Amino acid sequence: MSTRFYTDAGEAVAEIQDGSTVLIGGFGMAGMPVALIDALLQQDAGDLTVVSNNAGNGDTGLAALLAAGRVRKVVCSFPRQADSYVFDELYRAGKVELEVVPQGNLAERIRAAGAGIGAFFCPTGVGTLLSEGKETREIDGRTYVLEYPIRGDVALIGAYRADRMGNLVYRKTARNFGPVMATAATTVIAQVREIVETGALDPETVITPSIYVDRVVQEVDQA
Amino acid sequence: MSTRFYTDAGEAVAEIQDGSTVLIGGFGMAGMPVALIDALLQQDAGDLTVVSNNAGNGDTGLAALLAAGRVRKVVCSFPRQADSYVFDELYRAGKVELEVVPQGNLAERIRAAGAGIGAFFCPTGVGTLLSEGKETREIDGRTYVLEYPIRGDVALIGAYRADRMGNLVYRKTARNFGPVMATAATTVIAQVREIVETGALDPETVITPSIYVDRVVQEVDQA
Amino acid sequence: MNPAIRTSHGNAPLDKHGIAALVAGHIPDGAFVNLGIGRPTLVADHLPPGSGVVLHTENGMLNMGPAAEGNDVDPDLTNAGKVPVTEMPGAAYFHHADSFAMMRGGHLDICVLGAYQVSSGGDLANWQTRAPDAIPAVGGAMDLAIGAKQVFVVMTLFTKGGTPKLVRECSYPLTGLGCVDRVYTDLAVFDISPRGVSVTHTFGVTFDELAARLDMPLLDGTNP
Amino acid sequence: MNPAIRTSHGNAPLDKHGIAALVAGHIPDGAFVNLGIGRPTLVADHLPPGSGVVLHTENGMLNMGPAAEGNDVDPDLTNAGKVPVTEMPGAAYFHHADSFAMMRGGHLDICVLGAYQVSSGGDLANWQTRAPDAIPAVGGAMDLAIGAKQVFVVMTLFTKGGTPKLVRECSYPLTGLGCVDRVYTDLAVFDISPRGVSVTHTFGVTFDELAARLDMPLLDGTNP
Repeated sequence: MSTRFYTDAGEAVAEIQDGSTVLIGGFGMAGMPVALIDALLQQDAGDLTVVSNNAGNGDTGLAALLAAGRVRKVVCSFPRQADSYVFDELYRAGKVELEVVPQGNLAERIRAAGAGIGAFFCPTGVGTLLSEGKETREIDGRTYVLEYPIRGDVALIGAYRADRMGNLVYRKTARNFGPVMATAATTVIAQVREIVETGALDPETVITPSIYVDRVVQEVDQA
Repeated sequence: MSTRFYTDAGEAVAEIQDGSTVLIGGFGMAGMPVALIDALLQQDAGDLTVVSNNAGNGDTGLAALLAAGRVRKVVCSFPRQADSYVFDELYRAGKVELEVVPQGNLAERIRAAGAGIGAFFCPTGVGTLLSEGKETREIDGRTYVLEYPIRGDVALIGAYRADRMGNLVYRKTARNFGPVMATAATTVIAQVREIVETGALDPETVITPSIYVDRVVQEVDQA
Repeated sequence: MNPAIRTSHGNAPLDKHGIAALVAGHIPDGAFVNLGIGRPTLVADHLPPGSGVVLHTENGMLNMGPAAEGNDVDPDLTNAGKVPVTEMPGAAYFHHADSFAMMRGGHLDICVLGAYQVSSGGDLANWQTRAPDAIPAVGGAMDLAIGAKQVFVVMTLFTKGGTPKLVRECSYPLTGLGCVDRVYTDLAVFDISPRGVSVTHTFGVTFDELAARLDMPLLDGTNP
Repeated sequence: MNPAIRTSHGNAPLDKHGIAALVAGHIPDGAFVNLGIGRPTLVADHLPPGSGVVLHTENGMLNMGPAAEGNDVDPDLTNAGKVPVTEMPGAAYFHHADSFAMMRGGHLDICVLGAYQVSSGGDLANWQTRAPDAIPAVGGAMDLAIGAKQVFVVMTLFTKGGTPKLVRECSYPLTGLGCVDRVYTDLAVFDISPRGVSVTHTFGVTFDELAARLDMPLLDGTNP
């Protein structure tokens, strides 16, 4: 159904509920939907499962959500970073669960959820701790691990421009997880830098078609 | 390794050998690499397995390759068309094998080959003739069929523009199977309408990066 | 279903345009819809201007416009039936795997398909008859059948020979299992749900006449 | 391997730049290459101008340029280490699933990675030590390890404590099984193949000295 546009990020994320699985785009700060995460912090949904490449940096964004005790579990490829101290402390105190997923498996499992794939035999992680207990199979002489889709109740993503239908384009490596996450959640909320009229985006360049986008919020320039 | 550019389609396809599996892009005439198929017809590789959405139209292109007795097997979603009489006759005479694959499975199986996926549980075709004898599994209450990758020795695709590195862009619905086929064959040969200097394509709009493209031939305008 | 749907009944069978118009009227504004080849394509002609309905074509496009004519014909722009079409503002192109991922991932709101047979359990048979020299050809039919949130079928209720096409069990090869939600025919509209098959509209026949001609239990949903 | 490689030997151990230069010299013109975070990144500085080597960064780009400085810094354009980088003519961007499909599908020619340990069978351990309070974090390491046509490892041959990092069996948690093709170290270069581990270059040590310090059979490939 048609994409809805919001001027208030708080309104766009208001319906996110306790216990939701929230896919959060971005790789480092590139593509990170900061305004949406901040808005989520302002409402009170807790017991969240967050699926994102990292587990927060410094004291803002996802780290702030973690610090506020709102996150039960993090599914990510790389929690540990120079400034991931908020996550590190919670994890060591046993206050947050962690599922570490190889980055390619994370992306492909999210894609699988969006593409209606029930599970797939994957070459990454075979014979490692991260595939322990998982089903394996040899196919054409190579061993694969069976991996399952990762679905979200909500996806929060950052894009560059939206048109008034909700079609999205990204910019450079800020594209990263946005396009696959947009296919894999019940409600997809995008923050964009700019909204343009329908017809202003070249149809060849649309990366996330409007069908995947439920809500769009334009970033307010902080400058 | 670096993409090579050819002015002669015959030279570009010269190394295709007997018994090869050839992925051929296009959906109807849109994206059909006509010059490459014609060039393949001029050399003498036989016993080919052709993977393409359709099984030839009229007397030219894939139909001519079939008529010349060069194709052992066709893997496609929709052989039967108003003007597929060449294929129809060969098939009814038992002179060509046919594997009918649902169109989405065809695309996804080709993608899987390019993406290193060993096999995937797929929702399409469950309980139908086209999944008879295939492994099925219930996952989260839904039944899936296990489908395997389709790889090519060669892919022949049609694109719109290439830059001098071999990056490709497509045009409108002529994009269709080209991008996935380009990921799934040992040797990928693209025919393009235009070659532009490196740097002339917007990096945001490149659909098939040069890493996938081995050879590029510019179409000679027939007009 | 929108309660308003249940109140419209006709006194004569619908022709194919009448069926298409009825389907078009039941597609919510802003829905993402795939119209199968053949009769389902007619639905596009009856979508009201400003409905915001976005048409998907599985060969890689959203926001497809009407058939192209004259100078608008572009061999690079066709629908799934290989007919030249046009592009609407806000269109998007994508490759075949992305297009079918969109379908198979359940993102389309409605898919409208033709059928040889539909069973009372919602099984669909629309890709192959058992004609002796038939060449199997499935195209995107099986993907369309299982992908959309709702699958509407448009067909005549009976063959030219008078045999029902809404049946207890399909005798033709199946396209998909339990995938059809609603069947639009010249004589009636049927809802298929876990409760059973419910007649929601009749055209030129009564519920009892239908019930007498179809070999299955029918629920009367015509006078809720 | 290029036979020319076997002929260059040094009389002193290499520093990290020396290792990087050696690796760079062994990358064929026009290769598609992913350089892992840390020491592997140094290889880029030693690629000769005009080599046509195309760098992949797994966060979604081919034809990545050098690190960005000053006004070229763009927060939307970083490498996998989240360092601002630049774009070269002929660059292409893609999303994470496409980027890892490129890697996992075996399309990259070479991937250069750091390591804690490499086994004589080519197993790689580079994502986690068994430090008591370690937080597991794998990033793209496991995908890189199994995806590229050839995996080169760059590391010091011994830990600061003098323990070999090229071992019969890895004691650290594995990143990938049998995936390493060549190991570049300060003291020697090793080829790992079904025939065994072959020393192709030595730097400041002799083959016999190496053989005495490593707990595995070594083939002498230094004088072919």
